[in-house]
Amino acid sequence: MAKQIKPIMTVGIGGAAGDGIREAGSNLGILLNDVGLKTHFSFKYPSLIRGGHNYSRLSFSKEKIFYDYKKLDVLIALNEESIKRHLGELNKNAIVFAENFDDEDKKALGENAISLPLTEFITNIKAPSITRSSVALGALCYLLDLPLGNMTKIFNEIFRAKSPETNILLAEMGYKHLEKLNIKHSNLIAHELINSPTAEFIDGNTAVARGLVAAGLNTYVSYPMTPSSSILHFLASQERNFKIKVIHPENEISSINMALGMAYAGERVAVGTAGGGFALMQEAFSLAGMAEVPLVVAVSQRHAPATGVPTHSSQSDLRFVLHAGHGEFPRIVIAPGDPEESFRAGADALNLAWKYQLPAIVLLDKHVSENMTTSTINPKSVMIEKGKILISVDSSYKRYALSKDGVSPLAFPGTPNAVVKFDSYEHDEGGITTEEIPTIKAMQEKRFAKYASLAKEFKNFETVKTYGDPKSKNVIVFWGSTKTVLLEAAKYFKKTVKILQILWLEPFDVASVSKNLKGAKKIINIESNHNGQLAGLIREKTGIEVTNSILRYDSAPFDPLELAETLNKLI
Amino acid sequence: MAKQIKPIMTVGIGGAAGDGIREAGSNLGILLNDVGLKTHFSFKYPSLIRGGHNYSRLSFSKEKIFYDYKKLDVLIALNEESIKRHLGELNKNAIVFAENFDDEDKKALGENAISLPLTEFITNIKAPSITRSSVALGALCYLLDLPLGNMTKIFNEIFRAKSPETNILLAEMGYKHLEKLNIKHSNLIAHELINSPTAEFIDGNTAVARGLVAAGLNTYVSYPMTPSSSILHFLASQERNFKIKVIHPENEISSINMALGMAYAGERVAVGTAGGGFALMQEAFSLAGMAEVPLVVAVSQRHAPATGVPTHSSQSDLRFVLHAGHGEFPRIVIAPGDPEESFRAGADALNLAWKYQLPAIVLLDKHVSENMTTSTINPKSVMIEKGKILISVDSSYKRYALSKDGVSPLAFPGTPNAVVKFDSYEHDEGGITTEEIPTIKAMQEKRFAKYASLAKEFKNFETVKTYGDPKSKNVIVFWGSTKTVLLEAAKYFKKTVKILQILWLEPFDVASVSKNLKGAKKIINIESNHNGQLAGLIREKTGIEVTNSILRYDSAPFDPLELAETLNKLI
Amino acid sequence: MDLNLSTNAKITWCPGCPNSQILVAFRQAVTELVAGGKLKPENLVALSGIGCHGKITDYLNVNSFTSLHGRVIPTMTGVKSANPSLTVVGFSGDADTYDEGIEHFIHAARRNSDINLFIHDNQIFALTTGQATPTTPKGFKGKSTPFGSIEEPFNPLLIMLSSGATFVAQTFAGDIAGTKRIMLSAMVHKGFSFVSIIQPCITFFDTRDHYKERVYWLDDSFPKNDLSAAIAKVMEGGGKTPLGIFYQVEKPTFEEELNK
Amino acid sequence: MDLNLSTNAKITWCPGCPNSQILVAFRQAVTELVAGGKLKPENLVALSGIGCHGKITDYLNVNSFTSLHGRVIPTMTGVKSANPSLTVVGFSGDADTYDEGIEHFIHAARRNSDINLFIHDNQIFALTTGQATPTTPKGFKGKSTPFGSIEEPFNPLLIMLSSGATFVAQTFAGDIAGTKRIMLSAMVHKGFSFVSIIQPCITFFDTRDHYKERVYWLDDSFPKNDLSAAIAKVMEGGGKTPLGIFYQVEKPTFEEELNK
Ligand SMILES: Cc1ncc(C[n+]2csc(CCOP(=O)(O)OP(=O)(O)O)c2C)c(N)n1
Ligand SMILES: Cc1ncc(C[n+]2csc(CCOP(=O)(O)OP(=O)(O)O)c2C)c(N)n1
Ligand code: SF4
Ligand code: SF4
Ligand SMILES: [Mg+2]
Ligand SMILES: [Mg+2]
Repeated sequence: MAKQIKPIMTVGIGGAAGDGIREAGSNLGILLNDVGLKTHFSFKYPSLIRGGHNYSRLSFSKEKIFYDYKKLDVLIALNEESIKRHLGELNKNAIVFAENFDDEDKKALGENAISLPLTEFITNIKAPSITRSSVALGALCYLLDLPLGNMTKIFNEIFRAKSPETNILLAEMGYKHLEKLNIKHSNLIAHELINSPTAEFIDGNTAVARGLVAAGLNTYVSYPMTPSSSILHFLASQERNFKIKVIHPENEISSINMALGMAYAGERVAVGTAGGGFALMQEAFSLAGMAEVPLVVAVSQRHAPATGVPTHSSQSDLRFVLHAGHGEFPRIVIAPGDPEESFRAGADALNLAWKYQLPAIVLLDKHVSENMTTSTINPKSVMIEKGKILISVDSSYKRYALSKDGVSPLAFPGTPNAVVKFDSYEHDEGGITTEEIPTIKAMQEKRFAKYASLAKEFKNFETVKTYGDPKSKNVIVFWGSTKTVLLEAAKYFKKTVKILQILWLEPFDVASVSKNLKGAKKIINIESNHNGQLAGLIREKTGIEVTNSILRYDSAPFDPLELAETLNKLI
Repeated sequence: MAKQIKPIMTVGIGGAAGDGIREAGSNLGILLNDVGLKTHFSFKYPSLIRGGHNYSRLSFSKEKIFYDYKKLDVLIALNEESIKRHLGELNKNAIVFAENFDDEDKKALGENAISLPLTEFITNIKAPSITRSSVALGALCYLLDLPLGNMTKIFNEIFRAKSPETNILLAEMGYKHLEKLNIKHSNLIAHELINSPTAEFIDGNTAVARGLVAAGLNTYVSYPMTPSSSILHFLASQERNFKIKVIHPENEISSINMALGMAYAGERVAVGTAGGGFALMQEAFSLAGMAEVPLVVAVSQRHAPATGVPTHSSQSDLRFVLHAGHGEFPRIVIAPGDPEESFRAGADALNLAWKYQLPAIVLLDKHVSENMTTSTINPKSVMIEKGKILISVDSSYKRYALSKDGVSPLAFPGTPNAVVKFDSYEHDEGGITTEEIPTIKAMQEKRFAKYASLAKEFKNFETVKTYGDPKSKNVIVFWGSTKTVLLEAAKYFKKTVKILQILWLEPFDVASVSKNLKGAKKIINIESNHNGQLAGLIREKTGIEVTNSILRYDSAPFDPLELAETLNKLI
Repeated sequence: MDLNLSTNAKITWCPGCPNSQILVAFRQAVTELVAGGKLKPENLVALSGIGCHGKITDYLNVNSFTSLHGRVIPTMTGVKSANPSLTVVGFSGDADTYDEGIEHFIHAARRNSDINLFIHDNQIFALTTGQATPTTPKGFKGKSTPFGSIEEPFNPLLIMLSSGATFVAQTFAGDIAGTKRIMLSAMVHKGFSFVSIIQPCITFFDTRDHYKERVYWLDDSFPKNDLSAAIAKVMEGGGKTPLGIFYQVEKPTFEEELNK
Repeated sequence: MDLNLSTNAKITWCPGCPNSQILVAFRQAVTELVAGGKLKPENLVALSGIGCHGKITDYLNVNSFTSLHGRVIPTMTGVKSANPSLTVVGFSGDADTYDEGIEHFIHAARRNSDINLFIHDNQIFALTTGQATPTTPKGFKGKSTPFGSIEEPFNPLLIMLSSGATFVAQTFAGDIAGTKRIMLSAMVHKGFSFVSIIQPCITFFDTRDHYKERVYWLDDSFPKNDLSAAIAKVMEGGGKTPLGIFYQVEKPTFEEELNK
């Protein structure tokens, strides 16, 4: 920390919903990846379909960049509102692209206000309004010295089905327009084209979906709900490619109960939703615990309670998922902080769900789900853990046979001789309903034996991660998406600190967390919720009380520089 | 504790489902109340309608009796199975009533085996099989010197609609049969008739229902689910008497959403269910938090997860209700331990829900809900707290007006000039959807300000209660139905202890709990769950770790003598 | 009386979205009822589900309860049974009512709850950016069915007629006068009133032209109290879309029976 | 082959409960299918909801999944879509499917999921000791309606015909041979098969005599592929209760389309 930071540039793209602001941002991110730059991209939008203010922001650098910055080096404003909103956020020498500038803007920006004849260009070739952003991207290529040819490649890729020519043509027109004006940005970051980049520019939802697929997903079942929906959309679009099935049923209750039926019949399944949709799945989630059904649930948090603010983020569902479902039963809860961890969490959750025959939650939020960053994803690194599956049995087969590790061998219906009985009532080893006290006790203990087995696995997984100085007495602790903004903020820390990330919230790796916190002079907890839920969990599990909690519950993201300032004061 | 215990007698009544075992037990309890004896009654039954083993057990004494005992002084066996099951549980000189005894039983029981010609009696007067228990109750009156006339009074009361004559006649026949045999129990407890007893023999579900009614309940909405159903049945039967409405909709989701609509329109409402039904109410529960809807939810726990064991008890939903509903919002959770506390909890929950415009949970379990005990319930002690209700407003009315105590004045639709807007989205003061960060922050803080207001109320309520020696360094801590069996067990403690009951689980009275636990040498936590949820909660909130936890998760109740033995070893 | 039915909330529907026409029709219907002395403004409650349709409560300066996705119907019944003097109108979408909360749809009709349910049927999940609903034609390529949806749509009018609804009607958002007329009849009707409003989503499934060519109004001679005729009518094929009141009868309402 | 369809579980239905007749009929149907080489026992999956009806899975020595109250239908669709070679049968009750989970009932029919749903319709919540369901006559005095229920019952056969079910039938538990025959036809049918089994609850609502006098079998000439005729039949008044197959047509199934 506090070492020399390599130059960083930030581009903002603003416009109305329906202007393709997100797509423009993600296309730019792919392009930056092609030239070896690392990028972090966030996208802000209101809950509406047309109009309002949509805003893409990308920061990039030669070194790993964890989060994007407020201050812009380039602003692409596809409407007047976007100029007004972000005028106060410009770095020195920042360039603003827009169709028109009013007198005030011109005065403020001087020669850094660059007019692009967007409407003229698209009208000339009879292109729809949404393609205006392609003109701007072309112009940006010239401004930042990015290879226009790669932009063309990207358009070819993305619009394969829908004729990319229009966008390519418009990008060229934008590029030439700037070439004619001969304007280059004054703070260019050097870069060079990479032939086949190993990194990719990806969001958490896509990553978790690919993690699931890498671990052998057969079917994904989901009812749409922001910010989880892009898992559904991505997997549906890749149905044939990945040879999976994707089902969108009548509601969340149907989704999870269908999934339980599929797992019973032998399919590796996942469901996905947001906090409010998961609220509807509680009863069936409890059934997964009782019947010991392998199931992954991806829960992406948004501002709540109730309908809340659908497109704003939150970390307020930690306790909710830890205690989801009536009754007590083992579960796994993993909260990744970025796309690479999301990929891993998706794969691990599915494998562990099958190894231990229990429900596993991947806990995301709007930021992890939707922010994009330059990441390295390696599906080949994932081994499929099939679990204790029997493909042939004799008629003495018992679905809930008691076993020391809590895991009974699993046969699927259709296996000759097997009579496979799943039961939502408390049951005996054969899966027949019981009200006998000793059997009930034995079954409760069998199910919870899985935790003992899982504890032995802790060492095989990154249940916690640390960053910074492992010996520092100042410890910052966090979970989930705070990772990105915090690690970016850490570049500006004045003192050395240890940063502790808790990835596995359940089972909780008490020993590791205790070890990392014990002896700390100061423990600062950072969460995007009101109650400081992680702080409570740490105290419950380890007895250790954090010194401070930095809590944000207004649904807005942290800013890396502001966070660094706050932390520098505290440490 | 460890003082002289007054004599206690225990009667067991066993038979099949459909034999009226529960009713026989509760009628006996009423009779005992009429003669000034204190009684505790529990009822065990499987989840079926006819057959199986149903078992009523009553212990009674001249002094307060908190729980019933395993060892019997009288066994009424309405079938052969009941003799076999309970033969090993007889005290010396115990009398057994049954129709027939096999040789083995006769040998074991000698002259304490008393045959009652049940079938003959009912056949004679063409009564249905279910009335056999009335013969036995009549015989019991003679055996225990209880006034038959009062039994008659009770039958008249209970069977008002369905002609009580048969049962009265059969009771007389049973009485006379024993009179002829001239058998009195050897350990009779002296008692005398009370003219109008102030105490009543009541179960927790009825008590919580009456508490709600005392606090001004207008409507109760519920989909049946054991062990909450008797609230529904009781309130439905009293609809006209209490001038309330009772609705049984298509499912739990409908129930709670209907209730929210009613509260919006000005009615004081409650819903009731078990853990699995509450699992389905999570999303709407979160809406109650967001829209600030006054609502009481009675949740009665049973063995879980999933369908579990419907008629067995559990305390496994503590964390589940504490964190129910996605997102964060204030709520109240009160867990009464017996009928008197249940009455109070029902009344307080409804009053506080309206005073603070939030959802309040009364957390019960099968034992609190269904066990009956001699109790003093005083509806007149309850004042109706209407809350900040406006009956006339001008057009500037804002439903979510910010206020220091977090509570906005509430008008109902139908009030001239008022435009009352409830919203499940995050909203502004007027109840219009917002995505503005400062408004979101202000609304979150407004809602949570209610906790600060509530904390000032702690002193007005029994958030915690203590029993035993307030200075003892040995503390036993518990919540909910453990109260009854623990206080009975306490009669046998060899050392003095302090017993701490936590009634308010949310908001948690940190100061009182800490004060009561600080300095303890030993803290023993008792719960009917696997994970020791209260222990975790105490540690989270106070940092104090309990020394031992006695956990029972096999769905069976604790036994007072066994519990005393365990505790005597630990203390 | 000065009836202001608008709020300060900014309308965030897509420019040109027929939801605005539904809003206008409803405001006209309310204005007419109030002017005619049939409704006091304070006795009107508007509820909604979650979706583009659900934004309407923000735009109406009347009592309102913006409920959860799929749960507006039981909330409406709750309001009405608590205070039967209120006129209860609920706006919902085809995903909201035909998918998420269809259980309440059937049961509210069955118990003849005296509420008015207006479905903005755009045959799409609009607010979640375009997925197929139970009224979307089979084969539709949406975000969750990029290779074409595999489920047959159903007919909500038929479902309602089978469930005991006492008022079953259909209208077209583009016809503001017609929509207003149907809304008025529905609100005046005692019992469960179901109005299917065909509301093309111009962004994700633009059916404006399709319907403009196909809709027609039932003529006055259509018998309103004949269940079999109504069923036959709504099952009629032939590529045309009938508008109007298919069925209307009087039965005791849930709230009457409850408060008896 | 030695087909043992019984388990060691003790039967806990009330002595004389017609649920036992349903159990017998089903065992006979399975035995016949297996004997005829139409079904391998390991390919049969029995599922159930929660209620007296739901105990049946414990008594069947076949693959089973005892699901939640009201949720058996989506679980069935899950099983079938994961492994279309399985024969999926679900036992459910009138509260289970017509109350708690009716959303799934409509949608499984609409998507023509290739599953077989057998409803034990006793017009009562039996296991929870007697409350009115959507098929209980208005005025019924049960535990939650001691002064008489205030809701009209609906007609599940009509709801199914309106929702797209491709096999709609009714039988009477007391007629074991008839029930077996209908079960066989349902299981052999490709697509969503709905069988309403009239199953008097002898403890809480004993309708045995009522139905014994009123049930009659459709005669062979009844056209099975005519939706309007089927609708007219199930709407027919006159105090008689028809049994038999009202409707049966072939349509692509959900699982076929999904696994295409
Ligand atoms: C329980 C729940 N699930 C999912 C969502 C996400 N969601 C918001 S609107 C919507 C569907 C909108 O479709 P429709 O009801 O037809 O309304 P429209 O937008 O078409 O008007 C969904 C699924 C939600 N808010 N709540
Ligand atoms: C979510 C949920 N709500 C309520 C219950 C309680 N419950 C058990 S069985 C039952 C209804 C039984 O009625 P039905 O489905 O008709 O079955 P029957 O007993 O009549 O066969 C109910 C409400 C439950 N188990 N789960
Ligand atoms: S997305 Fe469709 S329904 Fe929603 S506002 Fe736009 S046009 Fe209207
Ligand atoms: S209660 Fe009714 S349905 Fe249940 S077993 Fe007894 S008779 Fe059968
Ligand atoms: Mg829609
Ligand atoms: Mg039933």
